[in-house]
Amino acid sequence: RQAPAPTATPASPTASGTSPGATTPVTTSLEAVSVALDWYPWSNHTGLLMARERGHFRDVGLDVTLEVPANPEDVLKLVATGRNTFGISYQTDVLLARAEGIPVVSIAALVQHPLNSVMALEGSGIARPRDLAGKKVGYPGLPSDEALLATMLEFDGARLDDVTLVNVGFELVRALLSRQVDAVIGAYWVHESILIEQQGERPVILRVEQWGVPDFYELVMVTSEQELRDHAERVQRFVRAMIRGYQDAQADLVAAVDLLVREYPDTNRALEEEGIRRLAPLWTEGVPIFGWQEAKRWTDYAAWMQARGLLRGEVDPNTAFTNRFVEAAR
Amino acid sequence: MKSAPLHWRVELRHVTKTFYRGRQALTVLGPLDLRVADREFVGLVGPSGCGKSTLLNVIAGIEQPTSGEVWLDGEPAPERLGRVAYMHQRDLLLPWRTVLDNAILPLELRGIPRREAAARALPWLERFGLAEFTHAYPAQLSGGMRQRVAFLRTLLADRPLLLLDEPFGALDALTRASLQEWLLTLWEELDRTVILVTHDVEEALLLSDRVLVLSPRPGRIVREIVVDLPRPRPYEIVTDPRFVRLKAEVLAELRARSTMEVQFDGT
Amino acid sequence: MKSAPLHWRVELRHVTKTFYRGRQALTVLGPLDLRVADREFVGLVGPSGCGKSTLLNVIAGIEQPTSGEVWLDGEPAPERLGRVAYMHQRDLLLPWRTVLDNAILPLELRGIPRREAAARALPWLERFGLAEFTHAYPAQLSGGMRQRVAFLRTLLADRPLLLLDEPFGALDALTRASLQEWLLTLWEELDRTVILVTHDVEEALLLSDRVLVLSPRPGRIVREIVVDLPRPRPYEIVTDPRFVRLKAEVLAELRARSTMEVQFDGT
Amino acid sequence: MARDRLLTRDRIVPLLILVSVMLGWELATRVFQIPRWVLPPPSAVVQALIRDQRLLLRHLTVTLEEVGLGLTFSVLLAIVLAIGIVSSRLVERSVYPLVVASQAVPIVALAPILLIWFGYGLTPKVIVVVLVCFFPIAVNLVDGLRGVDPEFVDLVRSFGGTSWQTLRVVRIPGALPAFFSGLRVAAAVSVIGALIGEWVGSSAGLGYLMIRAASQFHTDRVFAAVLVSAVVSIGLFWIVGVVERIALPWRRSARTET
Amino acid sequence: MARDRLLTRDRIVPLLILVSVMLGWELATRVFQIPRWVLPPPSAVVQALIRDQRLLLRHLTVTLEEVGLGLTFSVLLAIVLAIGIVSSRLVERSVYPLVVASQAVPIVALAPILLIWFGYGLTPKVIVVVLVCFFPIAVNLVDGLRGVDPEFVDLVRSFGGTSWQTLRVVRIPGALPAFFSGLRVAAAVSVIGALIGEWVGSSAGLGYLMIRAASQFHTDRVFAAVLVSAVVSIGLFWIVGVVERIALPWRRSARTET
Ligand SMILES: Nc1ncnc2c1ncn2[C@@H]1O[C@H](COP(=O)(O)OP(=O)(O)OP(=O)(O)O)[C@@H](O)[C@H]1O
Ligand SMILES: Nc1ncnc2c1ncn2[C@@H]1O[C@H](COP(=O)(O)OP(=O)(O)OP(=O)(O)O)[C@@H](O)[C@H]1O
Ligand SMILES: [Mg+2]
Ligand SMILES: [Mg+2]
Repeated sequence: RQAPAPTATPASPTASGTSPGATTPVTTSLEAVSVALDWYPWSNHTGLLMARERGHFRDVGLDVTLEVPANPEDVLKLVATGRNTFGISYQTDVLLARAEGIPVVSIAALVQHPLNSVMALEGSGIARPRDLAGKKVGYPGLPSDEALLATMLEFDGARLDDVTLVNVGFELVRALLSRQVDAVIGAYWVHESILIEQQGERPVILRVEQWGVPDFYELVMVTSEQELRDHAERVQRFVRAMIRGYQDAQADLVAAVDLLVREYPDTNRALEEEGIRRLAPLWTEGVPIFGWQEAKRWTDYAAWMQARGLLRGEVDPNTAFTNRFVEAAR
Repeated sequence: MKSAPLHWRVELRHVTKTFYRGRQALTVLGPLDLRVADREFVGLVGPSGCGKSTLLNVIAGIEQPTSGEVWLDGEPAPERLGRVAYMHQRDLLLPWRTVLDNAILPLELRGIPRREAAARALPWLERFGLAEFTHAYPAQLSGGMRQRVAFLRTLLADRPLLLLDEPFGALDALTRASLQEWLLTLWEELDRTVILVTHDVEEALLLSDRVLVLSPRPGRIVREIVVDLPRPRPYEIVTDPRFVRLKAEVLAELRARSTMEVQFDGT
Repeated sequence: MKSAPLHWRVELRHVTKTFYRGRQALTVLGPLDLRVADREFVGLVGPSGCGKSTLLNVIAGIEQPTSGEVWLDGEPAPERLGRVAYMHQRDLLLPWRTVLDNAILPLELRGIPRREAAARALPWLERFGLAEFTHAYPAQLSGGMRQRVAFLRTLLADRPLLLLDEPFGALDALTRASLQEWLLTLWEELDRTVILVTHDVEEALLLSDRVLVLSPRPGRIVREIVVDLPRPRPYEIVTDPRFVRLKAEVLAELRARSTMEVQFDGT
Repeated sequence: MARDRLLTRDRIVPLLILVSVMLGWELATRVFQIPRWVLPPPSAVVQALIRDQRLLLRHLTVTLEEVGLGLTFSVLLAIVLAIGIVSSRLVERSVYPLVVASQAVPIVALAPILLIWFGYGLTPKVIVVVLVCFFPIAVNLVDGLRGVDPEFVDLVRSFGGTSWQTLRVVRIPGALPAFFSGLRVAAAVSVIGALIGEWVGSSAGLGYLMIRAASQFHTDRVFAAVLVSAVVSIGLFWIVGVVERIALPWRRSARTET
Repeated sequence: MARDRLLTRDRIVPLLILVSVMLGWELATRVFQIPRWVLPPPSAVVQALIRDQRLLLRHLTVTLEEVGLGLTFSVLLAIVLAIGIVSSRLVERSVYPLVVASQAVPIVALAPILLIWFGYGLTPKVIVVVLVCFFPIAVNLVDGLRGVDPEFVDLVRSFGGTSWQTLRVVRIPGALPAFFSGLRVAAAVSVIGALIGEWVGSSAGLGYLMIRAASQFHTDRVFAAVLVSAVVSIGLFWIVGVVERIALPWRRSARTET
């Protein structure tokens, strides 16, 4: 059976509990849409929270629910089947998914650069990729991280074979802190790095785009091709309100974090305060407007993925994204 | 008192039964022909392990004969479960049921409402000296009490044919006598047919119209003794010369075929 | 043949036993005093449910008396498990053990190697007519065969005091006679003391030095009958006037106290 | 009297053991300097428990609902399956393997399907709980239904009982002890079933709380939530025991029948 | 003769059912156009199975090793625990709650501890398998050891048997059927235990393969791995049944004793 219609967003058991949606009274004129988040709420979601809090979504007639699926990869499936109207995913995953025939399209870049990075602890003697030779590098077991590391190593005159990759699952930081590994890849330099600092250690960060990996968009907002065909206008309204939300957040980072903590009381405030300070600039760095995507970034990154064997089959990177909503929202 | 049978209640035609232990075959019931008339009271005696219980199992339909046929009421009865009331040698009281609920099991299986069934069973429990234990579980009963409950359960099944496998083995002389009386009353007044397995030759002779002696395994009928004593037979009849003769006859028949010699010589 | 006892093998001092069902108390063993001399053979008869098995349980140490004391060999024996060989009323064969392994259980528990234990048990299995079933499981045996295995197991326990609860109830007259002989032989040659519970008054009188009659629940000793018949006692002794008198005496005693009237009048 | 003293000892000593386990753990974290983000000392966990009590309580309610519904459906499903399996060789051969196979399907494969078909609501969590819990009940029930003394079955058959009656009168009562063993296992693992279920997209529940707290290095809160889950598990396990004792009065009364 | 025909029918019909389940699934995916990246049709899964057979086989070996070791330790642990629990009220009251509590500890809380104490080798996976598997065995064993006919216990005691002998001669043999019920459950869930264990960090095994395949949207490969896991589960479950039949010959021979 096909998935139920996307409008039939299920009532979350906690709609009246922690879910922020309940605080805004829902009028009948509002259209319900949902966003599948990439991960549990963190500072990168403050733009959406702001847009809701300040009524931007309501102004465009949308009632937005935020939902967190189990696996980041599932976001794209959920969006493609219409279970969620929108979703936050990764440029890598969008390309991979399209290669497998999953009809999703990126409608806005949420972060203009990679956040994924190599992290080591100060004092480990690791300052550049080639220093990793002979060391243990922890990673979440994903092929894309292997490719990133390989590129960085080769760019710095070493090879992937020189390091010992250790799949540490989702315990990147703990593996690093406990010295089970000498470095990790797969952690965000605006998030995990702060966790490390909070434990009284100082991280060394090697950003991937500085070591030979083509610059890419860490996180993108996606929707399905179907949605684009049938409800382009709704997508437009969503993007417009979302952009205003991120602008509001960027304008008042303290309010943004306040909002996050208010809606999700179990948030680590200190972590997010510092995180948003590092992250917010990346929302618009080097682009005229929030959300803008360069075709070249998509083609270069796709080419890199193909070269690294991550991407099999033909994928046209130019169909994987669209700027028309961001452009129209300008 | 008994009229000539209109048909045979039970008819075994050349029945044999073989068990298999692994590849080893064990024939426990030799070819055996048996006819029991309606309203007849037949006693069955034979050495331990000769196949008496197996025979009752076969008649009840719990086991199928390896060869031969079982007829009930003048017709072949390949499926005959539920047509006879069978009291197994082990009491087989369900441990999770109280005395009352064990007793009324056959009524319950026939769809009789519990109230009605209980009303029917309670006077019997009283008579059998079990009134105080109506709501006790089997684990709280003595061996003889368990046997009485099992006997009552069989009576309540209310079938024309009763198969009783050592129904009074665990009872003292008096309780036994009392239950024997009940059994006879039932048999006479309610037109039952009874096949009684017992080790007590006196019991067999006291109660039966006919006593069949089985050979050691594989069990066959080696002797049929018609008990031509008048009824009712008071217990004192055991000293009657005719009774003594019949008893001696049965015992002699059993002794003649015994595989187990009485060994007085040597430990 | 029997010399005067040096001490009492078993001595019950004012023993009572009460069971509780929920809040309801049920006294099953009235105050009871009992002394059994060394090498004595004591028969115990009483109506069903009067507490005979409970009494043996108390002597064996499986149950503790509610009040009173049990002495063994002239000393108080608050912990007396393992000091007697007890044949329970139910056969209690372990279903996962073969006949042989069930029989040698008490030897195994005493740490005797299996080979040796088997060597000791096998001739007995032969004598008891069980040789063919040495490696059969209990589920493959007839009721009487099970009882024989349980009896053998008790004999192999090799204790000076034997408690037997209806050891021959499921056996035909001949097998029973044969096992009775074995029991007597053992008792005489190996200096055992025996307490035998039985419903068969003849059996009690044939075997015992002394027969104790228990009252209905709560069981007390209401009559002690010394069987002053010479041994060995052939089966024919049952017609001996002295025997007949003793038997009548026991039965009368039982009848006098019976709670269960023989009801011929009314169904 | 001696009995009373014994009972008290029986209560005090385990408490002492529990306390010494706690103390040992506390000491170990200090002596070996186990970082709090690995294993917080019990003192920290208890502190977190008190500090976050309202938070924990709110999420606990959600988890309890999932557990309650899940266990209920598990029992129903297990009963239907077990009866089908023992009643029909056909069902056994065709359905039982699928039932076993269901225990090998990991959440990774299941999560997207559950989310797409059932959304983010209560349903997928309950399904996960059922998936975790029905199996031990079903297996025990099948074995229990089959394991009754065949003579009891013969008895009912000899009274003309149908196979349905045999089931009702002999097999089911005889299988109850096994059923309760299975239910005990199910009760104990139901909580983790809900935690896993909550991992499949949720915004509340102890599992949600744990993942979030873990990702933020609030390890004390993680363990506070674990503690709450453990108490729930023990509680459910204990409740099953009580229900069993009530449902099987004949087992209590069982003693030396002679 | 009739028996033979029946046996054949008994084999053919389930096969037919399996085939029709497969066909139904295949059809459903086509008719309802369920995308293959949600639930691939069986044809695609089988294709992936054939295509990736060597890959699957390699990872299967790893998982099997974890499962084998885990099950072995589970049995040992369960036996020790169960005997302790039934032998001593003290152990019961102090250890049993902890045993139950262990079933409520989710992998989120456990992962860091496993990681730091045991690294990324075989050990943490085996530990996770044990954690998942020992419990149903232990609970069933405890209930089985307790559930034996008390008269059998009295029998051994009356022969002077020690409580250790009672255990060996009566309780353990009497508990075997329950033990096998528990083992059956454990065998079926052992595979998922290994998959979860691998999820904590590994470089091989079916669980590792699944996560990687899922991250690359190779849903057919995920389901091929699930299929392999399911077959392993069914196989282990079946093996327990065979071992049981061999270990309990008396149960096979049990029929109407009269
Ligand atoms: N399931 C079985 N498998 C193998 N042999 C069996 C089975 N059931 C009974 N037997 C054998 O069949 C024979 C006859 O058994 P049965 O129970 O009919 O004897 P019986 O005449 O009732 O003896 P008893 O008087 O001792 O009760 C015995 O030798 C027994 O061992
Ligand atoms: N565990 C128990 N709980 C309650 N009552 C019990 C329990 N065990 C035995 N009784 C009762 O104690 C009484 C005596 O039982 P016991 O088994 O000793 O009788 P018995 O003399 O051996 O009878 P029988 O000749 O029928 O075997 C019976 O009324 C029985 O119901
Ligand atoms: Mg018999
Ligand atoms: Mg008794």
